Amino acid sequence: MNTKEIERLVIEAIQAVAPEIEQNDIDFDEDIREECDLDSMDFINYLAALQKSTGIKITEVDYPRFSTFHNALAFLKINIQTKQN
Amino acid sequence: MTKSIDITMPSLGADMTEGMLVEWLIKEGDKVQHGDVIAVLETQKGAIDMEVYHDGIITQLLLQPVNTVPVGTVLATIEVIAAAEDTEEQSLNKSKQQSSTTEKTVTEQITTEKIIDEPALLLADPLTEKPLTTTQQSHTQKVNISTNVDTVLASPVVRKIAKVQKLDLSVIKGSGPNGAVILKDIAQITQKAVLTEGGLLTNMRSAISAAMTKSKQEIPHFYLSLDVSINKAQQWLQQANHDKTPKEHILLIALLLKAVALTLIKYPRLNGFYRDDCFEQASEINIANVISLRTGGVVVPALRNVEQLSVPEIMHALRDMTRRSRAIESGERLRSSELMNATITITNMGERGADRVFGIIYPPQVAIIGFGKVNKVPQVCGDKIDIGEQLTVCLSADHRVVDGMLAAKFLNSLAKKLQKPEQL
Amino acid sequence: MSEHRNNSQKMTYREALRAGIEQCLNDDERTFLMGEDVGRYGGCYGVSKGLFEHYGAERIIDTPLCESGFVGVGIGAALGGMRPIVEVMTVNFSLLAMDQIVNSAATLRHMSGGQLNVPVVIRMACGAGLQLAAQHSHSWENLYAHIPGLKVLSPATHNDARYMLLQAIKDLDPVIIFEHVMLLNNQGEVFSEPEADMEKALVRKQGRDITLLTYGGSLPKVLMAAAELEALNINVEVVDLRCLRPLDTSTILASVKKTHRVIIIDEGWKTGSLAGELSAIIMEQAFWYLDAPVQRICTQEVPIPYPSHLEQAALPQVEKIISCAQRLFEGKQ
Amino acid sequence: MNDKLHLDKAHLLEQLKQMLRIRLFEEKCAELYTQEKIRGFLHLYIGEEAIAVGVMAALSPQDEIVATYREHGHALARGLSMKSVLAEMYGRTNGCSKGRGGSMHLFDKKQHFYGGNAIVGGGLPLAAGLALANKKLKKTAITVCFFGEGAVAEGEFHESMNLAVLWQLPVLFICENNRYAMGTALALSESEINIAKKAQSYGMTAVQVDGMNVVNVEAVTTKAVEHIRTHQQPYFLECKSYRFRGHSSFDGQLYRDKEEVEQWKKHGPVMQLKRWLIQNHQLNEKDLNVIESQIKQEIVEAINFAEQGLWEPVADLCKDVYSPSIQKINGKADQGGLA
Repeated sequence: MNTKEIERLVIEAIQAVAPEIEQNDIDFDEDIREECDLDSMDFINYLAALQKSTGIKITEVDYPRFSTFHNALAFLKINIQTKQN
Repeated sequence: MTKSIDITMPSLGADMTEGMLVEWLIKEGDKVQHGDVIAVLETQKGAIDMEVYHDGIITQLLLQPVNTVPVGTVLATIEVIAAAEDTEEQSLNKSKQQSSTTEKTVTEQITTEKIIDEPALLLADPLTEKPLTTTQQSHTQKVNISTNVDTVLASPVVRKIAKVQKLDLSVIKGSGPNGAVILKDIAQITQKAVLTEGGLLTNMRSAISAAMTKSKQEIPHFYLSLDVSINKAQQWLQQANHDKTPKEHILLIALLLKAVALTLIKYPRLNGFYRDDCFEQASEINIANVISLRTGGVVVPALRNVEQLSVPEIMHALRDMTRRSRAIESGERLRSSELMNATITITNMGERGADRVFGIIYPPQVAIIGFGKVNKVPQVCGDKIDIGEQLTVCLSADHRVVDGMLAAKFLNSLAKKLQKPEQL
Repeated sequence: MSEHRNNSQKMTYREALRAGIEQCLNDDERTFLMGEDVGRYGGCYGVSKGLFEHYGAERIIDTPLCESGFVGVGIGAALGGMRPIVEVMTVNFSLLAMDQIVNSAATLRHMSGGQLNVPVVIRMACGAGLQLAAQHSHSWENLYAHIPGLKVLSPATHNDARYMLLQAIKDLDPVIIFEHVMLLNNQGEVFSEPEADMEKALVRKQGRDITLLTYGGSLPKVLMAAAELEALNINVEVVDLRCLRPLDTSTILASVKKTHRVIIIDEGWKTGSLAGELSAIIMEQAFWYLDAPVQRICTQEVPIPYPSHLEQAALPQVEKIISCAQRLFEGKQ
Repeated sequence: MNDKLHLDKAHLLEQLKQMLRIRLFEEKCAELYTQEKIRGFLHLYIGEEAIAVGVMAALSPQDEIVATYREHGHALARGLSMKSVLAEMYGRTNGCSKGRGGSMHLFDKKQHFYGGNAIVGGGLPLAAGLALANKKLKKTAITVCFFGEGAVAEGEFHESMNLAVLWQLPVLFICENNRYAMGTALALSESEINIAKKAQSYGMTAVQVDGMNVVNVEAVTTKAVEHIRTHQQPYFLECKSYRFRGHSSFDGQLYRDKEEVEQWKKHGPVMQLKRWLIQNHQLNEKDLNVIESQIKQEIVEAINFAEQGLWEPVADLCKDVYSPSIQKINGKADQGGLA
């Protein structure tokens, strides 16, 4: 899975809880919850959707790593690569 | 022997209600014969001669030209030779009273004839040709209606809303004919759906404003709040969520809901409805949650029998309900059971909300609890000051049902329950 | 719309009709009025009184009692380039002229491949209420509204009585205008211009709970019922059809979609009535907005009897409208 | 007076009584209308009495009558009781049409009186039809159809004339030419004002008669009836007459001047016979007063009868719309349309 595909999965996960959000609406380095107006319930549903689509196990200790779009991208890239090889 | 008779404004046409006296052709004291023209009247058909129907002497001209008066107004009087005319006059006057009596029976006939529903008027019992009594007719109507018992009777607009909002109509008692479900039966459940061209737009704004206005106008609200330390609750959550996936993650709100549910068992007066000027205790504890929608407006689905659910079950139900509520635009739906008979409401704006939230009660409920956002505050433990987490619990209650003392006891009992999260 | 509301005049419905005829005669020298006793006698209902003396025998033409004959002549004259106004004394006699109206006036344009036009206006008094018994009390707007090629108007208000004729006479196709006898004597308001095009229905009273659909002579009764229902806080909307063919379905359906409940008040007999046609249209095009079956209040299916109490019992009445509206509103219907 | 008729004094007195009876009845109706006892339209027969009385005297009981909305005279002359006629105008159930028809729609099957008709010319085809039935059923009865000269302009007049001759129907057409069709004088509505000539053009025997002279009318009608019974052919009588009052109660009579009315009144039907009988010592003032008071008594009783009549209950509104057999078959009262 290359970076483009991972990015798309993240966007889809966001749209699962915030249907009207598009990729160019988001500043990749700002707090994702502010950018997409997600409350704690939305944030959990967003992470649950990501776990389902990427197959990567995400536990409570990893939550801070999803504070911004880029951080989420980085975390997923590392875990997907380690899983593949 | 002579007799005086009134000469009145004649009715000359089917739709003539008044006439204009233009000219008298006789004067008082003139002798006249049956058929003589005594005056000229003006009508929409032009000038018409007015005849006298008796032989006699004109005694008085009561109305002077030019004057428009209703039909029947006395214009003049005539003295007639009673003898020959007598039998006829008397019978005419006698018949006048009689006709007035028969007239009365006519109006009586119409009023006593209660305005029977049109079909009943015509439905005649074939054998006797007497109109069927209303019971007989309703019997015949019921017979053929009840045959198709399986389908739920509902008006087309209700069926459309139910289809779009996936409402289960069999659960709803219809107040329409033969128990059919009609708009007003589902009005409380859904925001009054206004079907516009090309599909359903839930008319949130008008529904919310209608409920809020009714509440503010009718319910005498009073407000209490209590700051509650939630250190213990947060610690419990941390342990519970340790290396749990997002699906199993539990948020503080689930704990708060369970605590409220258990406290309501001790203080049932806050959990019920105020209808027809009296309080009606609810038999279940169904807690409605105010969920704000991305495009503005709110939906208030309810969790049923919260006191019987575990905290993880509450969290799971809440997460799913919030996801569906916020994705209504893309086809998600709420179940009708979720939108029915909530017994109390919670409003919680979470970490980006306000410190204190004094809500407006959703009629016919009698209370609403608002949870402020969690704040780090200095707390006094013994004689030391410590940093702890706290939130303010606000209660709006209906003074017709609840008094201040009871409300305060409820809040304190709730606070105590939150200090032992493991027992929730 | 509001600016012409203020300079209005008060007159009877009969006077409004007469003013309309006079304006047509003045505006177009091709126009003439023809009918039984319209000239010297001044019109059976006094509508054309005084016109003969003013316009003379050439333009106000008394006809013998030969309805099929003179209506056919009127149609022929329109075919030949005139703009006649033919007065059939009452709709009751118009049956004798039905063949000319249907097989000539309504059909010629289409049957001639669009070559011929029949710009004739045929006016008829109609309706019951004067105890004239069965042969003189008919309401057959529905018979004429059934015929493709005809336009059918029913002026219920004084303003419509004043201006509809002007709009109709300019139409290139045959127009039938029904004037209800019970309106003739009523005083009413006439403004300085028509309120709408002749083919437009108008909402005479806004409301949101129930739509009352009606036309012609029934409008006053419906408005009376609406006022009394307001006191029972049932907020009804009154829609005056004004044009019975073609029907202004968009205005009708917009109201039905708002209120979800409909009562149609029609002085015709229920079977094959205009109310039946309207009910079908609503069922076909607004079915999913209905919260109750469409109700129809029509005249009982009986030749109108002479005695007043029976005639009134046969005709649609305010009380029937009110009780039907209440049952509908309470969901019992 | 016409010589052919056997001048029998009793018969002439009876004719006078019948005409006076109609005259006084109609005048009372005018009065009752102004008091709103009678409603709707009212068309009076004053001035034309000689035609109804003359014609009816020449008919037999089983002959059939079709009349118009100006029918009170025909009904009384034919034998409908004054009580049932007046009660009908009061709209009461003891009226001859159970109160449902009113002045323009009097019916009486026993007297074979097939009613008035408010549609001008509407009765002509009906009369031809009744005659066709009698012919087919080989009955000796003939049908008599009364109408005014206004009806002559209607298509149905011409259609009925043709069919009557074409099919040789035993029908007697009586045109009461009172010179005005509502507000239009005959000359303003007919190219050919000799109406008998119109009937002749269809090959029908047609005669003109002075409608103001009851003896002439009776004589001519007797001849016509014999002709029809023997030859089974239609026959046409144009009775020249005049109505002394407006077309209906609500008529400014702008179409004729008062002087003309006064002229005709001078030799009205009642006046003529009365003058002749008195000059020939067949009648004196006393006899006349007796006759008039008897008639006035009959009118008083008719008024009482009508006043006491009941209104039909609203529940019976739709009764008789269809004959009972049909209503029974479809098991419910009809809501319109044949089952």
